[in-house]
Amino acid sequence: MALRTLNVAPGFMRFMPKEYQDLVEKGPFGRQIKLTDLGTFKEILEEHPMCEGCAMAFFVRLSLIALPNPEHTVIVGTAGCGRLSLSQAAIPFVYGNYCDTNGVATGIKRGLQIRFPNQTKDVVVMAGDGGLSDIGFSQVMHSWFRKEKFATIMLDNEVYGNTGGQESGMTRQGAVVKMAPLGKKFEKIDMMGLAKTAGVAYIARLTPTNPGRVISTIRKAVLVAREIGPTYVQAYTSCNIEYSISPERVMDDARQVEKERYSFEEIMSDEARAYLERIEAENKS
Amino acid sequence: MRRYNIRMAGVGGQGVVTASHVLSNGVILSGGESTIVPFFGSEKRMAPVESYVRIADGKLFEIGEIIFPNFIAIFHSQVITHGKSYTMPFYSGLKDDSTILINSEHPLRLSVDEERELEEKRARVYYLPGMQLALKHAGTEVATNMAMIGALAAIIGLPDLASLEKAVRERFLGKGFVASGGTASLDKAMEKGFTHKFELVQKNLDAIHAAYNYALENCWTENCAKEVDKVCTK
Amino acid sequence: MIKKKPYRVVRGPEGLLPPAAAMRGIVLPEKGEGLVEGCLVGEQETLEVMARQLLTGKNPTIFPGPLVLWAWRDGVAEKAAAVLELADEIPGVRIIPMPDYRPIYPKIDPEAVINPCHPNLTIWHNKIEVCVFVGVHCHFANITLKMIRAGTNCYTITLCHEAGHEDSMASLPFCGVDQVRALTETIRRLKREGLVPRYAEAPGIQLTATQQAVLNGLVWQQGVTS
Amino acid sequence: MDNENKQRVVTPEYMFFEAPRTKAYITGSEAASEAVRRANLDIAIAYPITPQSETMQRVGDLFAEGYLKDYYRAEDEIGAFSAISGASRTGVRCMTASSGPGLMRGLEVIASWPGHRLPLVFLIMCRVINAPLSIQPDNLELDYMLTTGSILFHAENQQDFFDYTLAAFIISEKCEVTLPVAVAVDGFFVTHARGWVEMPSAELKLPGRDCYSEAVPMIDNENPPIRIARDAPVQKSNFISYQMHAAWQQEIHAAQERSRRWIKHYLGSLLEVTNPDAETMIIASGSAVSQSREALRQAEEMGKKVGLIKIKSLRPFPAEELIAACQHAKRIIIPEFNCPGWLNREVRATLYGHTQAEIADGPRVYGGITMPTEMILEWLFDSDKDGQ
Repeated sequence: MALRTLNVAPGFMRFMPKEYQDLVEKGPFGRQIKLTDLGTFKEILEEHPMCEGCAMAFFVRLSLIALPNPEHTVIVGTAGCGRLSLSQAAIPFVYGNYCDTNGVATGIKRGLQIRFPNQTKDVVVMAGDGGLSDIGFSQVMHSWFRKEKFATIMLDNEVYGNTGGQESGMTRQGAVVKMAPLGKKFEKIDMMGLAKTAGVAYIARLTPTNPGRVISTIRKAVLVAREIGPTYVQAYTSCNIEYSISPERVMDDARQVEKERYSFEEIMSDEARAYLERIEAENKS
Repeated sequence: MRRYNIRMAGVGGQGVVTASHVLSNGVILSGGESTIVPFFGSEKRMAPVESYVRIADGKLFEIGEIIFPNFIAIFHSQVITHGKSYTMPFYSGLKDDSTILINSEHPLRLSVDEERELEEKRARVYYLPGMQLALKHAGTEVATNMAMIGALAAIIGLPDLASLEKAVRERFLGKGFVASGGTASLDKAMEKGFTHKFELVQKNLDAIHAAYNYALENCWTENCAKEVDKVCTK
Repeated sequence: MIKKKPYRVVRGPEGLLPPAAAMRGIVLPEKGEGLVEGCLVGEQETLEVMARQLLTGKNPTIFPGPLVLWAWRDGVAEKAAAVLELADEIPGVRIIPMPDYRPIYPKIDPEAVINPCHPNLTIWHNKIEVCVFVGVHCHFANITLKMIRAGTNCYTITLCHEAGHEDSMASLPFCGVDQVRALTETIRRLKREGLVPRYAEAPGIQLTATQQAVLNGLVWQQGVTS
Repeated sequence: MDNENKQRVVTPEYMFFEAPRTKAYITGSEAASEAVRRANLDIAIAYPITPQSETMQRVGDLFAEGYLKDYYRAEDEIGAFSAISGASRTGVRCMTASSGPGLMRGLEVIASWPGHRLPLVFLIMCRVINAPLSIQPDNLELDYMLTTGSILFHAENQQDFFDYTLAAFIISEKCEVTLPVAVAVDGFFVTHARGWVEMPSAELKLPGRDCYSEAVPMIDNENPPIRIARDAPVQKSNFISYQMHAAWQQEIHAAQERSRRWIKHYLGSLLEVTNPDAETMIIASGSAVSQSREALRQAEEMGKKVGLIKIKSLRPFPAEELIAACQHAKRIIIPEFNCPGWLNREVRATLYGHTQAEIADGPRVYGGITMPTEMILEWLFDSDKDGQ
């Protein structure tokens, strides 16, 4: 049904911009895309205004490839670097106020559930560490307590990147950044632990070093959110400007950080595990 | 009252805002009046940046962006060729008999309409090989922004060279100020290219001098330009 | 007592920030009426004005929006066909779509799209002095119309599926297939009655250079500039 | 229970103008929830605060009875108002409610609803803004609401609260309007007090929201463009004109203007005048109107004729109507339930250059005090009271 919104009215194709012609003819909509298909299809996100070599931009791009049904997905974001790319993506993107991602996503998920009881609609929150762990903390936690069925993906660059490098709750202890002139006094907020306490069905932590893993993790998070309950993915997406990482060293840094303190971790409920196993079995048969 | 409303436009990373601060501070040091206000969006990579400098030999009251400039300084050709300008076309709002200084070794190809409109406004358009001068005299294109304000100072006669030099020293050797989010990291990148800060300052001054002289040699100063105009109209 | 002159919505440029016409007392037409420069007139009179402007104005352009570009529900294909039929009757007309409303990075190609974030780039670049909006959601049509009136001399025409637009110079509300066809018929009649179109020699629809390049397979990817 | 499906959908015109009405003696909170029962509402999101809670509790009961499809208690006002904005974006009919401090907490969100073009209904049960803490009625929060871009009605009594709320859903969703509609009522004086309310049958309901006939696309992946970033972050940039934000703001106010036609259609007018030819006029909104009606009656007994202008719609403000209604006025007083006197300011700004009348700077009560009719009468006939 939704693919009708990608059906150019008869006679108008020749007036359409090239990128839309490509999206219609070679977009990822209505079919399963794999990492190895890269280069053979028109991606949801291409041009974007983020900094050269930005790990976050790369991670967002991979996340969009991972969406199991992009034609039925809504992304919710907020102030921060991530939305610079998300607003360029060929997917409905909601950019509300400060702190409101998980409240807005709750309303969207429930509204869509009312209007389309027979069509699964995926809602994905994609926002930064400041947006989710500081100003949006209350709404994130309560959406988890309420067991709202959408995925929350934290683009954790450990700093307020878009406002010029101020301390966030996810900044490492001791780091000297703006508004922490003597170094951050307290530890990085344990959002993984909080997610576990809140009963989040699928929780994962990762870096963008392994694109295949990024895609499978995001896909799992979106699928579990559909059927089981809230999911949370926390991704290290360094700010190479504020942490002075040269563009060509961004992935080296991610590998190093992954080794030292940001290892891949996946926590899921028994129900989520059983569901994912069932899907895998279905896909194989 | 002599009064300049200068709109500086460039792209992120060029030091447009830094240059505008140095120029404005130079005017203050020379005893004139000046205000400066920068604007930049939150997109970053090669994104448009504008800074507005007001200069006068009397009191200034206005604030905000300059919508009707009488001097435009274009730090990067992409402002024109790629539309990296907050206002389109790049000379929108330009007052008659004004000056446009463009950092480009060669004249840019403007559309017929643009050429005509600039002619109607009797705009003086100068192309400064700012990057080439910076490379030659400072050894780095990062000093292009300094070349731009050097030429600008020569054209309008404000501030005097000594005050501008003093402003550069204050900027790099003084307590320093942060113009925008990325400026600190840019400073670091710049410093890496020089053995010490004094060398950095000297190279920046060299770029300013070179561009200042380039403007003089080409008769871009206002009085000189008016003489040329007279000859042309005769 | 303060008395105000009745406000008129005439072509711009109106300056830095002209008022929204609705704030100056311009009201939307009822069914069967149209709005011409802020005055309520009959539907046929509105169509006459639109037809004349489209035939005589410089670089007439149709800006179809998402609601008519995508056959997303029944009836759209028919309306799209009616719009193309209308275009065929306006010699030299161009069709430049407004396929979405997002801010397009790094810059728009004014020969490929018009965008509500910066509509005047397309108007200026193509020197459009008369245009038709059709199938654009009212909010985005309204902000676009305000910016165009502020900064260009373009005569704006709106064929609105809903209640119409005060900020366009000529607006027809509740405009379905029949009304689009009625405009086409009015154009045909004016030509029969001897009105020579400004671009009488031109074939119906002109592709922009970009559209021609895309058609010829010369554009591999749009929006990438470096 | 699926009571909703037992209800019959009727046109708004039938519901408002033709359907037979029966009288009930009910509280303001009951009147609001009775309006909701007939509104074909999809989702309501609640958060408790006195004196609003009772209404949203009753809406919760309606959910339990099957009159609406979803309902929950949010974590706080910001959460409730954010979530309702998400729901509205998907095309369902939605509402929420708050009072004084709760409204202030959610003000960032409230002020963003119009710009995001979100049809929804927001009920305000006015209450003192803390501090010091008080739960008493005082309608200072409406001063903050005046500049949000939202449509704003001020109900006088239980009947108004019922009528305005029901009409609010329909006006909010008109394509050329596409704005939130706030319906305010003075807390306790109306919410917790009983009055007569005439209502159409509970077996009737309004048609559902027709979301594809609105000013913006829905966030549902079912309508174009697929690539929706309808809430574009606007800032100085080369790919977004900064004029866009200016045009966008103008559009909000234009949309408010366009709602006038529908307010007149469904509520009869934006203001009502009693004794239009009187030389002494009272201008009031909300429950101050009821107090003024009594003052009028008492003045009449004294043989003095006084006029009353009841402002029903604060946004859009009935400026032209007010100017016309004050043509004969020689003295105007403006009784209000708030300290700064926001209605006084509105009236003065509107009448400037249009009236010769002296405009008294009051009377006003605040902090939960009731305005006695004696106070209004004193101000009416004692021009020393105007503080000039």
